[in-house]
Amino acid sequence: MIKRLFDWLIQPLGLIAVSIAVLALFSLAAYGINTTQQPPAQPIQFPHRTHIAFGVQCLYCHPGAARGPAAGIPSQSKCWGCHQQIAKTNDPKSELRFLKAAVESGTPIQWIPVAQVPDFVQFNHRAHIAAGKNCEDCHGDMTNLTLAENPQVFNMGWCLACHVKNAGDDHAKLVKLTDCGTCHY
Amino acid sequence: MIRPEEIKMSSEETGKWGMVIDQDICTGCQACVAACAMENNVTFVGEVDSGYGRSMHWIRIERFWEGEYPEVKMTPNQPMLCQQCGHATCEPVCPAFATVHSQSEQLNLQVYNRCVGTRYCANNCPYQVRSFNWRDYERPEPLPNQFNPDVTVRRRGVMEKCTFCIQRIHKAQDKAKSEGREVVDGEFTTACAQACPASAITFGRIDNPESLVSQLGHRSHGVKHLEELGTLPNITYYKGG
Amino acid sequence: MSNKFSRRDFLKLTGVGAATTAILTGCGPASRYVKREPYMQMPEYNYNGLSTFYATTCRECAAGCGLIVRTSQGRAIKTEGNANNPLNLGKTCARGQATLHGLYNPDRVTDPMKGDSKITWDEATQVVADALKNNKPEEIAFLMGTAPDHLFDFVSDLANAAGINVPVRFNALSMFESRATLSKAAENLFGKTGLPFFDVGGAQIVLSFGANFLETWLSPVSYTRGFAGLREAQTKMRGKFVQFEATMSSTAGKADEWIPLKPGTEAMVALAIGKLAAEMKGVSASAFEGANPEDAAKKSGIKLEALEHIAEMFAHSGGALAIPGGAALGQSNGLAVAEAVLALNALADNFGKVGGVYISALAPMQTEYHGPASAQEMQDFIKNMADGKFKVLFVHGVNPVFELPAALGFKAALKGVGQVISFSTFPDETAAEANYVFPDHHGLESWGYQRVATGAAQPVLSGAQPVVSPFYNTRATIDLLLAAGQIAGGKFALTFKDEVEFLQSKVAPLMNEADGFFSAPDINTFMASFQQYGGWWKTTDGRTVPAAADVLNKSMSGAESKFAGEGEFFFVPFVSPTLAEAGANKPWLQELPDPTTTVMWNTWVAMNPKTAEEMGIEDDDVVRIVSEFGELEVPVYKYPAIRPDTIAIPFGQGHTAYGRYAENRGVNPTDLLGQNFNEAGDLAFAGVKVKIEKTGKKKPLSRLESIMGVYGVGMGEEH
Amino acid sequence: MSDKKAHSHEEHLREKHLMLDPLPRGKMNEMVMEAMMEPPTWKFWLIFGFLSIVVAYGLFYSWARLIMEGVGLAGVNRPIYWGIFLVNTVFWIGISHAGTFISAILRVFKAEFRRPFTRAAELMTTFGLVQAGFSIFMHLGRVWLAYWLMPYPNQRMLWPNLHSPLTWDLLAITTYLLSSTMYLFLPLIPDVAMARDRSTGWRKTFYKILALGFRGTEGEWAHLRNGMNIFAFAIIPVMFSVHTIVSWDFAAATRPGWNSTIFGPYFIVGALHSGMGAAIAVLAVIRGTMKHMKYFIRGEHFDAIGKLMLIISMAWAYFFFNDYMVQWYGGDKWTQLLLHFHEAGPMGWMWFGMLICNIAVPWAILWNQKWRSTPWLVATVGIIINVGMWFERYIIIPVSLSINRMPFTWRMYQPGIEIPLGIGTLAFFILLYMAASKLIPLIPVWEVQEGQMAHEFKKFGRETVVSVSELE
Repeated sequence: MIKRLFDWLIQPLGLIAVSIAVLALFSLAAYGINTTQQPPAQPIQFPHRTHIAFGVQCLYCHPGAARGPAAGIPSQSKCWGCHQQIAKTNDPKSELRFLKAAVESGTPIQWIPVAQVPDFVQFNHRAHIAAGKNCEDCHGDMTNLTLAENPQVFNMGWCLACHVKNAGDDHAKLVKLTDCGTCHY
Repeated sequence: MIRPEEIKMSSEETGKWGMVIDQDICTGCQACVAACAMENNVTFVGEVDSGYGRSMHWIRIERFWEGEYPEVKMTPNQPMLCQQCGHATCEPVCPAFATVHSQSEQLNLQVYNRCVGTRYCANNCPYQVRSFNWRDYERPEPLPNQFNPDVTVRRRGVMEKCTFCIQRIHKAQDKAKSEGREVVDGEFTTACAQACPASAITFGRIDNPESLVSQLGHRSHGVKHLEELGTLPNITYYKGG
Repeated sequence: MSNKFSRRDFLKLTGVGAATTAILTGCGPASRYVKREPYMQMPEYNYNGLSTFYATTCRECAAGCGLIVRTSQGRAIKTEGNANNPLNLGKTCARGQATLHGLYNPDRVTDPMKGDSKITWDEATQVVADALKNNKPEEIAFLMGTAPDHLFDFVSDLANAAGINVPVRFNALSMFESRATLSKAAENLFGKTGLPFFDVGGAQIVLSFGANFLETWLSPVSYTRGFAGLREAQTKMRGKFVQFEATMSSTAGKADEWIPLKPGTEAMVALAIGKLAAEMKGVSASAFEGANPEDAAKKSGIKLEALEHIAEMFAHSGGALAIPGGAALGQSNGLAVAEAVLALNALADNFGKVGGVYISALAPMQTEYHGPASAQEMQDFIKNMADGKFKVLFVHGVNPVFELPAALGFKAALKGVGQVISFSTFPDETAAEANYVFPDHHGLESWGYQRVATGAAQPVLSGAQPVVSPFYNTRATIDLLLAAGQIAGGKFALTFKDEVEFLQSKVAPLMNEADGFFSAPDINTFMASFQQYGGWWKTTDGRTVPAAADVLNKSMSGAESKFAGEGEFFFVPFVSPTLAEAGANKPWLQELPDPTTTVMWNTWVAMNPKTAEEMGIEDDDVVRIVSEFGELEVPVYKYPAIRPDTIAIPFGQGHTAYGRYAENRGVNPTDLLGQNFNEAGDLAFAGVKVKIEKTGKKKPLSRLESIMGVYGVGMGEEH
Repeated sequence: MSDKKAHSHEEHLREKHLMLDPLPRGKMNEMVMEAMMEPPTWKFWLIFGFLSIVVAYGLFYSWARLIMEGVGLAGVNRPIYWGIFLVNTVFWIGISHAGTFISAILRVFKAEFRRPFTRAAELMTTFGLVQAGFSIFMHLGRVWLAYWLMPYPNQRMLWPNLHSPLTWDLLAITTYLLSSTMYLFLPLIPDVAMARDRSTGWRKTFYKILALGFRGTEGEWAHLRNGMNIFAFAIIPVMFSVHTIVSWDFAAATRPGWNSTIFGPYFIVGALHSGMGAAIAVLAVIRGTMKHMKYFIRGEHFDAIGKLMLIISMAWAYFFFNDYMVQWYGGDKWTQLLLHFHEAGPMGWMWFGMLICNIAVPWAILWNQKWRSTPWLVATVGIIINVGMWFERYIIIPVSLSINRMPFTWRMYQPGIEIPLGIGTLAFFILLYMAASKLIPLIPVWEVQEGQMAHEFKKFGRETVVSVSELE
């Protein structure tokens, strides 16, 4: 039985079948990997670049970054603070209709943060800002982006590379910045 | 050649963070246990597993009996938690470096996400203070709302233990740094010490001779558990009485 | 088949897939991206990722400890003691820590309920309004717990205004504390009602007769601090502590000497010690004249030398203190015990001195001490219920079906009440019997205040405020009563807009009170501070000195107490220090080992190992315990520190309702108790004798301790 | 008369010793081929099917459950963090030792009786190690991350901890598995080449691949001999190191009862003890069930291994006593308590059972040459020794873990899912053996033939003596 199957497999039709199966598996895997690399669908196509072009600072909407661990997503009352005075907000065709609808119905906008670390990593924005890091060092240049995208995967090697570089020759600092307990607890 | 000054004795202060526990005033009320569980997202395991020695307490209060009725006595309650040894036996045996010594905080770290669950560290801990996540213990909604966001929620197959509330250490250090100062003694404390109604637990910097924990630690009759093993524990006990 | 494959199943399957991925990658979150809902409007005092702290009051018992609750993103994360509050000075007990497991308990009552079906709050309000309107005022009764006080004040005001029955308060803790006996004894001896305050911290030798003050008695956190002061060897000599008790409670476990006297001989022993000490001091005290130390020693089972030794310590120590409480008072002669022990303090001449006895400070705005109802008063109340005198019964903050001995018949008497409305936050036994459940907020979601009855030197009013917005569709009972009152109209229509306005009206007089911790020119500023600091208290000592003059000249009775029932064992129920009366539904309290036996998640009966051996009973054997009033089956714990003629069972388990963690777990020892009261009306819960029968069943108890390491079981013959 | 006597003496020796009872090369090859190619009987399929079900349920299904639900399904708890999984790991590694011992050490020392069963013993090594590997992976809390124990460059700058005995263990076992597989394979080449030449169909393809084009030229033989010699010498230290390192998992810990300097040799002797027992049981089964095997495996082999078993049993008894005594005199109160607990505690029956199985039974039976030459009897003793050695590991791991320096945590151990998983590994071991018996020649024909060629009867006057010539 096994031999017959084997014989069938090595004839041309069998070879085609095998290649199709292999290709199908491969493309499935490729698709799977690809989906994990797609940015999530956001409720509003928020144009970061427009806001930056108007001179809005990062910390205006994400003030938590300077104070504590989380930068935070602004509440819609903060959006509304400016947008209620902007005529375009009332344009029913613009993306802003979603904001208007959310504010009027009083439902929070369900944003999906893209810059995130696993929950076993304790990240603190404040310390990084205090150490002289700029937002774009990690989050990339937003001036040309609509939705936020990660310029790189926030993995441990990337964190460590910067930590080691930052510590320089200061041994005490290196110890602190490469200590497991600095981020994992 | 061994030079005598290289041999560390546990009587020397080697650590950074330490604790003094006064067993004479510990009433065994379990407030520390509850406080620890609430602070550190420690799971409860239910009747069957807890009866089989699988409870996850990071701190437990031990008591024994001396004598026979009517001359029976309860030995002083002994809160047992990770001693944050200066020379810990759990650390060298972990094949994955999941339990490592923090050089910056002088604590025994348990890195949950690196743990593969060989449980060698727990076997080798003479104090038996490590607890293992034998299962994914269910905490039905909405109980998880209470989780402390500063502490990782552990899943099955991972070892865990007392951290001396390292999240509080980091928070206090971060706060002090943002204000451009050093952490002040007594500015923060561990969850167990904070809750203890009898104030039997004192926590602080043992490398600072001015701190309360150092002052208390220099009283004459304190003991460190199993120090004959050379583990250099950082918790001093007073039996009192 | 395919139509059965619902969307929910599909989501479940996807969830499994995501979980598998998470496992394989070793990553925590089960999905890659998580939706976040930001605040609609960011509270101005709140920052992302930073915690906000609120001061409030613990509702797990009536002591009134101040809490600071850490909240993050609108969720309560952790409770700590309020360091400002003079009662607990920043400390909490285990129950205070686990209160969050009540707040986020999976088994809360989520909506107003009529039987098993949900109704709206409008309907609920109408139901309450009808109940108030359609019944005669004397047919309306309120049964309330000992916390919170502001609701009690509100209902009292309502009762005053509308002429309905004065609300009755009850709590199992006060029953097991024998609070009524203690205050009655104080009244008899000092001529003034009030709860005695025992300054344990300042004393040099403490004799405690059954007072389990390190567990649940009166104000455990405050008394534990006192105990630490007693032992503190830095500033003074290490104080000594002697406990007289038939079974070693966890308080007695901390004693230097535990004297296992025969239950019922406490008064006799106290008087004997008094007589010996008086002789040593050369004081003549008629109170102790009738005592006979030899006889007392013989009857109580204490060696005469031991009595003399204790008397000598008591007589010659600088700060001697004697405390009556707990099971010593829960006997037919409980009042005599309390008086005899208080008289020892008179002999020690410690009234109003450091390390002595005071009368507790009355809380701010309180003119007189009011205790909760004693069991006997509850029996009268039950009789009224059974006789149909009440057409509607409102129950809040108490679970009498569970907390009162079943033999008193509360559950049956509920049938005599036309309509039972429970305001319980949890589906407890009483709520299960009620016609309606209109859930109040959890304590951490509520406004309010609690008067500190004892434990602090100053008069303290602990303030409560919501630390999180209500998690479920619950409503503050005051708001419900106000709204219903408006509908009912007439005298029921009180003028307050809501609970907060009522609260402000109540605390307003404190604004200008002298010696306040803070004062304020207007009510809004005052309330802001009241919320910020978690209450209001004076900076001066409010304790009063008991009148000592006549105490030693009173005549005291040292007669043995009488026991109900014929069994060969004295029965001592005690409150579980970790669970108490309402902790059983909090999983982490269940998982806390009992301080004495380290048993978790269950009830046990403590038996002396020798007795058990003689009866052929092993650890974990289930025995049937029979009293005159009832019987129950419970596994045995061979407890080395209990009299051979005594058994003890903790109170706290044995729920038939009250959520998944409490239900059908352990037994309720009050099933063995019944109409058996002392002179002060308190339940003589330790005045019952029981029989023990073997059942042949086994139920392994979950212990934290090692039965091998601690008791040497199974370690071979030598160990 | 004397000639006849000499003849009968020769006859007697011939009957007794395989080496003196040569058969023509072609005949012997045929016998081995027949034994292997013999179509499986219904009994074979029945056992095979049954074992497959046991493996499917006991090993794979139970393991999947263990992974999905957590190690809580097993009986481990605080303080017994290691249970039967580790017992089985040590047990299977122990079993695997006899294979190398028989084929490498006996080869190096030129013990001629080894020749017919080196292959069977080496298979035991490899298959035993597979079970050991399974057992240790079952033990892990998060087995899907086990690759973290391997050193590989990664962006986290993280490596396995070289301080940890478990890391040494992993490296040692991997080395051992690789080298023992090679060592199994090298002597197999001439035999599969022989099988290739005598088979058709898929078997021919299979053996063709395995034989690596071996034709039997002098050059090939020389290379093969060299290779085998190198491996035979090199694998001996690997074998000793593996079980020493396994013992260090325990000996390097601070536990009372574990921290013992004698554990290294004690474990090696223990491993040989159980391995010899298992080897002889396997031989008895092969001899009883397969065709022509009574010719290859004779009483003399059981006799020889029986002697070895007796010696090893004595050595084990010595080390056991040594370990016990040294620990007792160490005076550490916890260790003394533990030793007392071993014999008088609730698992005391197992402690005495261990002594009976490991010492009393072998000593009582193996001293007698006649009994020693009785296959079923020696095989039974071998199985009893294995039970005893399993007990020994059980006492060292879960029973000793009951007692530590914190009496408040002492507890007993009640196995749970370890039982189906343990039975699953045993079934898998047998299953692999059964499959192997049908796929590869279990008797190294060339080795037997080589031995027979070296042996001959020589006459010195009236005496006929056996002479063995050096081949290599």
